[in-house]
Amino acid sequence: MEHKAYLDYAATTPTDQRVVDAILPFFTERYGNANSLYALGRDAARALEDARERVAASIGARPDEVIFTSGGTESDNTAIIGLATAGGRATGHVIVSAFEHHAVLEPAWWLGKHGFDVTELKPRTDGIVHPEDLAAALRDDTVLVSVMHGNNEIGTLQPVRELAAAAHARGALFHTDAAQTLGKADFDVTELGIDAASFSGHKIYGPKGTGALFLKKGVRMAPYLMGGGQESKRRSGTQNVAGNVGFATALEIMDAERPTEAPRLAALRDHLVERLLGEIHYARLNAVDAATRLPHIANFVIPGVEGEAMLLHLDAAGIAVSTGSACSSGSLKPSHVLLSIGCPVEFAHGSLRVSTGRFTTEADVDYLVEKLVPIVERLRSMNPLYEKTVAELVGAKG
Amino acid sequence: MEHKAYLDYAATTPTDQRVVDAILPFFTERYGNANSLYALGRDAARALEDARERVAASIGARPDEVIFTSGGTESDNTAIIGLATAGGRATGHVIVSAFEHHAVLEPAWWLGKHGFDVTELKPRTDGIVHPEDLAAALRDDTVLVSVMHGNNEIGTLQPVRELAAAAHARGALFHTDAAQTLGKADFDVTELGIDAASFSGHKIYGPKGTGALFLKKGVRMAPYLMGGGQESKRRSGTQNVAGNVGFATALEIMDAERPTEAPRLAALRDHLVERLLGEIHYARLNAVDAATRLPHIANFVIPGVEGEAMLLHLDAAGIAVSTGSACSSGSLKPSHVLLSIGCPVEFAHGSLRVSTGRFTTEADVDYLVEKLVPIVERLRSMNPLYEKTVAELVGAKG
Amino acid sequence: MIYSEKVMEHFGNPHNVGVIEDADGIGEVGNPVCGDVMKITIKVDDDRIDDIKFQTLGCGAAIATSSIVTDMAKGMTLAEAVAITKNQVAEELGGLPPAKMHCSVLATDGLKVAVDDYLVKRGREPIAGEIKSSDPHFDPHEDDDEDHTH
Amino acid sequence: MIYSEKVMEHFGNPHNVGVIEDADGIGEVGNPVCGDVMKITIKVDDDRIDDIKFQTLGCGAAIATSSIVTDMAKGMTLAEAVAITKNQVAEELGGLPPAKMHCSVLATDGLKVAVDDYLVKRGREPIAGEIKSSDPHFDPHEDDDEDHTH
Ligand SMILES: Cc1ncc(COP(=O)(O)O)c(C=O)c1O
Ligand SMILES: Cc1ncc(COP(=O)(O)O)c(C=O)c1O
Repeated sequence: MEHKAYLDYAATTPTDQRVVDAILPFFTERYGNANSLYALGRDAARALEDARERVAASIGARPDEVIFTSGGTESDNTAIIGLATAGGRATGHVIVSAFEHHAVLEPAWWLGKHGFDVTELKPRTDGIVHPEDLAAALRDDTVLVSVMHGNNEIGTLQPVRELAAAAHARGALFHTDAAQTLGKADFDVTELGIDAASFSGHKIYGPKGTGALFLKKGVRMAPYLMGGGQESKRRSGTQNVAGNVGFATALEIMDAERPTEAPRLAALRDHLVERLLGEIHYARLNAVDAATRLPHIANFVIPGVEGEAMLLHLDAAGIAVSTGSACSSGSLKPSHVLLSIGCPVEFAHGSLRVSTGRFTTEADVDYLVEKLVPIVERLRSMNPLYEKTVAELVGAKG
Repeated sequence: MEHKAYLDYAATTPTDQRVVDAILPFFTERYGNANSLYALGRDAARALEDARERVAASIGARPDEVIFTSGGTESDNTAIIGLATAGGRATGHVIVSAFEHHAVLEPAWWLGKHGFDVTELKPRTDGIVHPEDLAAALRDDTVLVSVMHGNNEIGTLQPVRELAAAAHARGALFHTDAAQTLGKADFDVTELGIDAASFSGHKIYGPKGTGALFLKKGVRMAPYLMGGGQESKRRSGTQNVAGNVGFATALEIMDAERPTEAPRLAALRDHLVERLLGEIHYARLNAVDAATRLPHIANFVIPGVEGEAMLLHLDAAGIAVSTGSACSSGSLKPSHVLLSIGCPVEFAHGSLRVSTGRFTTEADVDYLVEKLVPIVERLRSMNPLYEKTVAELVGAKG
Repeated sequence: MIYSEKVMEHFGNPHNVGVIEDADGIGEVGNPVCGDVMKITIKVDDDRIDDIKFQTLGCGAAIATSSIVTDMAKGMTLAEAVAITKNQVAEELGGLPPAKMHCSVLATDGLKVAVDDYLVKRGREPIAGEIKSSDPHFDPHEDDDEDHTH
Repeated sequence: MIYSEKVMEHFGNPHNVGVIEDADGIGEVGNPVCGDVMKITIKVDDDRIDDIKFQTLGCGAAIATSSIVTDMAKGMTLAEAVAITKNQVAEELGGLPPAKMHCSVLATDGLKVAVDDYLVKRGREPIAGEIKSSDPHFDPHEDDDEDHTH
C-alpha cells in the first residue's frame, strides 16, 4: 500500500509534536503535585494556572471559570448532572437535543431515571436545532438545556447564541458540548452567552484523557468527581499537569493557525463533496441544507452499501474513515444522529463520515474518492436488494 | 542550596523515564482511537488490551476485570457510588473506614445524602481497622464495605483479606482503595478476595491522570462516567491509550523491582525513624503499634510546632515533605486520619509525613533530619505555649 | 473489536459470490432496516448441494460468514447443511467478536431457508423449520464496546 | 496556594521575635486546637508603642502577619495601632491567599488585646473592644483547594 490517508480527525487527532515538547518536562522534572506547598509543587501549580489562563484567554473566560477534566465525556457528565442537581435539586425539566453525543444523552437519561423530566429535542432535517423549536419545548420548570455547538457526525454548527438566549429567557441554564468545535470555529463564552461548555483535548491535537469544562462564575454546580477538593472544589483528583499544559498548548496552536487552516479545510471539504457526489451514484451529503457547518466534517449516505464493509475495504487501501452504522454494537441500531435528521434507517446503515485535519492534503481526499468508487461498486454488486433500492431511489426522485 | 531531597513520593512520583519512553509513540504515531475499526484504531486497541493484560497479570485478575480510569479519585468514586447503586438500588447500608481518602469519603457522604445509611468505622490507635470491629458494624442490609489497603498518611497496611471475608460473611461487597499500595506491597485480588479495588498511576511512577479499577467478574456496578460505552460499557470516554500503556509499564517496573526496593525502603524508613526520634525531643511516630505497614511512609508528630511552618522551612532547604496539618484549607481542621487514630488535635497540627521512593538515598534522609533539628528548635522557640506543652508532655509521661 | 485473519480473508475475497440463475432453492433472510440482508441460491443434486452462491448486504462479519457457510455447505447433504450451527460457522472463521455472533445466524438461516425452499418446491417436507426472516436471532451482547461514533 | 515574596521574607526572617520581659501590655490570642497561637508583648511610652515583640505558633501566614504587624505598630500611637485592619496587614504583605486571610485577623487581634491589656492595667478604658481569643474570626473560604493530603 503506497498512500495512507487518515481521514478520521473527528474521532481523534495525533498529538502535535509541539504539544509533546511542551508536555515532556512535566513527566520527569517538573513532576510536583500542584497541591503541594513546597517549591516543586508551586512550580506545578504555576504551570497549571498558566495553562488555565491560556485556555481562559482562548474562550473569553476568566481563569477561575475553567475546570480541567479527563476529557469531553467527564466534562459533559459533570455539566449535565452537576448543573441539574446543583444545590441538592432532585426534580425539574431538562432539554437535550436528540443528536447529542452519548456523553450528554446518557447523563440526561440518568437524570430521567432520577426524578427529572427529560425532553429530547429534535433537530430539523437541515441538522440544526432551531431556536423556535427550543422555545416551544421550554417550560417554566426547565432548569437546564444542552445543545452541542457542532455535531460530531454531520458537522453542523448550532445557533448556540440564540439557543442560549431562548433558554435564559425562560430561566434555564445553557450548556454546550463544544468537543468538536473548540479551536475549529470561533468560540467565545461571553459572545455565546452560555453557562457551561465541554471541551476535549484529543480532538485538537492534544493528549487523550484531557479536557476542560467552562463554568460561568456564579453558576452553581454539584461536583461530579469528589475527593481532595482540587480545581477549587469543583473537580477532585490530582491534576494532570502535563496533560493540562498539553491541552492549553494545543488550543493555542489551533487558535494561531485557524485563520488559514479553517478556509483550507473548508475548501478541501467542498472539493471532496463535489468529487464524491459526482462520482458515486445516488450518494448524498447529509444535512445538505445546513446554514452553518464545521470545516472539517462531511457525512455522506451511500445507498446500497453497508458502512462497516465500506470502511474495512477503505482500511485495506490505507484509508481511515468512520461510519455512523453501528452494526458493530450488536444492537443493529444505526446512528441516532442520522435518524434524528430524518435519514431513512436503511440508508443510515451506509453512512460515511470523512473528517479532515492538520495533516490532510488534497491528495488524501482524491485518493479516498479514487478508492471508494470501485469499493462501492463491488459492495453494491453483492447486495441482493440493490436493484430494488435503485428503483425506489429513482421513483422517489421522479 | 546544595542538596535537594524529594521526600513526598506518597503525594506523587516522577514519571519513570522508561515509562515516558513507552508512552511517546502513542502521541504522534500510534494515535488511533482504540474504538475505531481501521488499522490505526486496531493498533491502539491492541496496545490498550495489552496494557490491560499486563495490569491484570500483576494483580491476579482477568483482563476483563480491569477498567482504565483517569485516576484514583475516579476509581474510588466509581466503585463507591457504582457498587452501592448497581441495578438501581437506592437504599442500604454502607461502611467506610473513617480514615479513607476523601475520594472515598466524599462519595460515601453523597450516598448518605441520597437514601443510604453510612457508617464511618474507626481504626484503632494502631492505625488498623480491626476485622472484629468491622464484624460488629456490619448489618443485614450492609451492601458495601470500603477499607483502604494502605493508608496514605500514616502508611498502615490493613488486613484486607480478613476484612473482605467479614464483609462477605454478611453478604456485603468489599472495595479497597489501593492507590498507595499497588506495586509497593503484594496485591493479588484473588488472595485478598475483594470485589473491587482502586489504583492510581501517578503514585507508581506513571503519568498523572491515569488509574484503574479492578471489578470482579460478575459483580454488578453502575458506570459512573457515561457516554460512548467504552471499557465494556463500564467507563465511557475515549481511552487514554498512551496513559494506560504508561500505567501498565509503570506497574511492571514496580513489580520487577519490588523484591529489592521494598526492603531498601523499609530500611531507610527504620533509619529515619530511629534518627528522627533520637534527635528531636518529644517526637513520636504515628501508629507506632501497627502490625503491618508500608515501607515508604513514616508519619511523625512533632509537638510544639505547626506543620506548614516546618514544611516551608524544609522547603527553603530543598526538602519536600508533607504535613497532615490542613491549616492551608482555611478550615483549621487537622488531618482526619490522625484524629481517627486518637492523635490529639493540637499535636495533629504538627504532623510530618515523610515518604520515600525510587530515587531516595540514605543521604536524603540524613539531610532531612539534619535540617529538621534546628528548624524545630527555632519554631519551638517562637511558640508562646511551648513550655506549657512540654510540661504537659512530661506530665503525661510520668 | 478486531476480526480474525480468517474473517478478513473471507471478507476481502469472499467465495461463491453471485446468484445461480436457475437455482433449485433460494433463501433470503435479513432486512435492510437491520442492515443485514443475505440471499443464498443453491443447485441440488441427489439431495446434495451441488452449487451454492450468495449475495450479502452487511458488515464484514456478515460477508465473511456468508462466504464461509457457502464453502462449508458445498457438497453436503441437505440434512448436513441445515445442521450447520452458528458456532461452527464462527469456529471455522477463527472466532467472531461477541457483538458479531448474530451474523453467523444470518448465514445459517439463509442456508436453511434455501434448503427448505428447495424441498417445499419439490412437494417435500421442510427439514429446517420456520425462520423468521426479519428476526436478528440474537441477544444484544453486554460486552461490546463500540456503540457510538466519537 | 502560593505565598507572595514578602510573606516568605517575613516568614523566613521574622522581625521582632521574642518576649519583652517587663512588658507593659500582653496580648495572647488563638488556640492550639486551631493550630494558631500568638502572643504580643509591648512597651508603651507616651501612648506610643515603643517596643513590640511576638511569639507565634502557626503556619507561614500566621508568622508573617505577626512579623509585619509588629513592624507596622512600632512607633504608632495606641489608637493608630488598634486601627490596623486585616486588609492593611494583607496588603502590606503583598496579599495573602484567600484561605489565609484569617491569619491577618490573628495578628491584629493580638495587637488589640495587648493594647487593651496595657490600658486596663493602667486603669484606663480599653479602646479595642472585646476579642474572643479562641475565635478564628473568618469565613471558611470557598475558593481554596488544598484540603487534603494526597
Ligand atoms: C461531540 C462530542 N462530545 C463528547 C465527546 C467525548 O469526548 P472524550 O472522547 O474526550 O471523552 C466526543 C468525542 O468522542 C464528541 O465528539
Ligand atoms: C489513598 C488514596 N486514594 C486516592 C487518591 C487519589 O488518587 P488520584 O490523585 O489519582 O486521583 C490518593 C492520592 O491522592 C490516595 O493516596
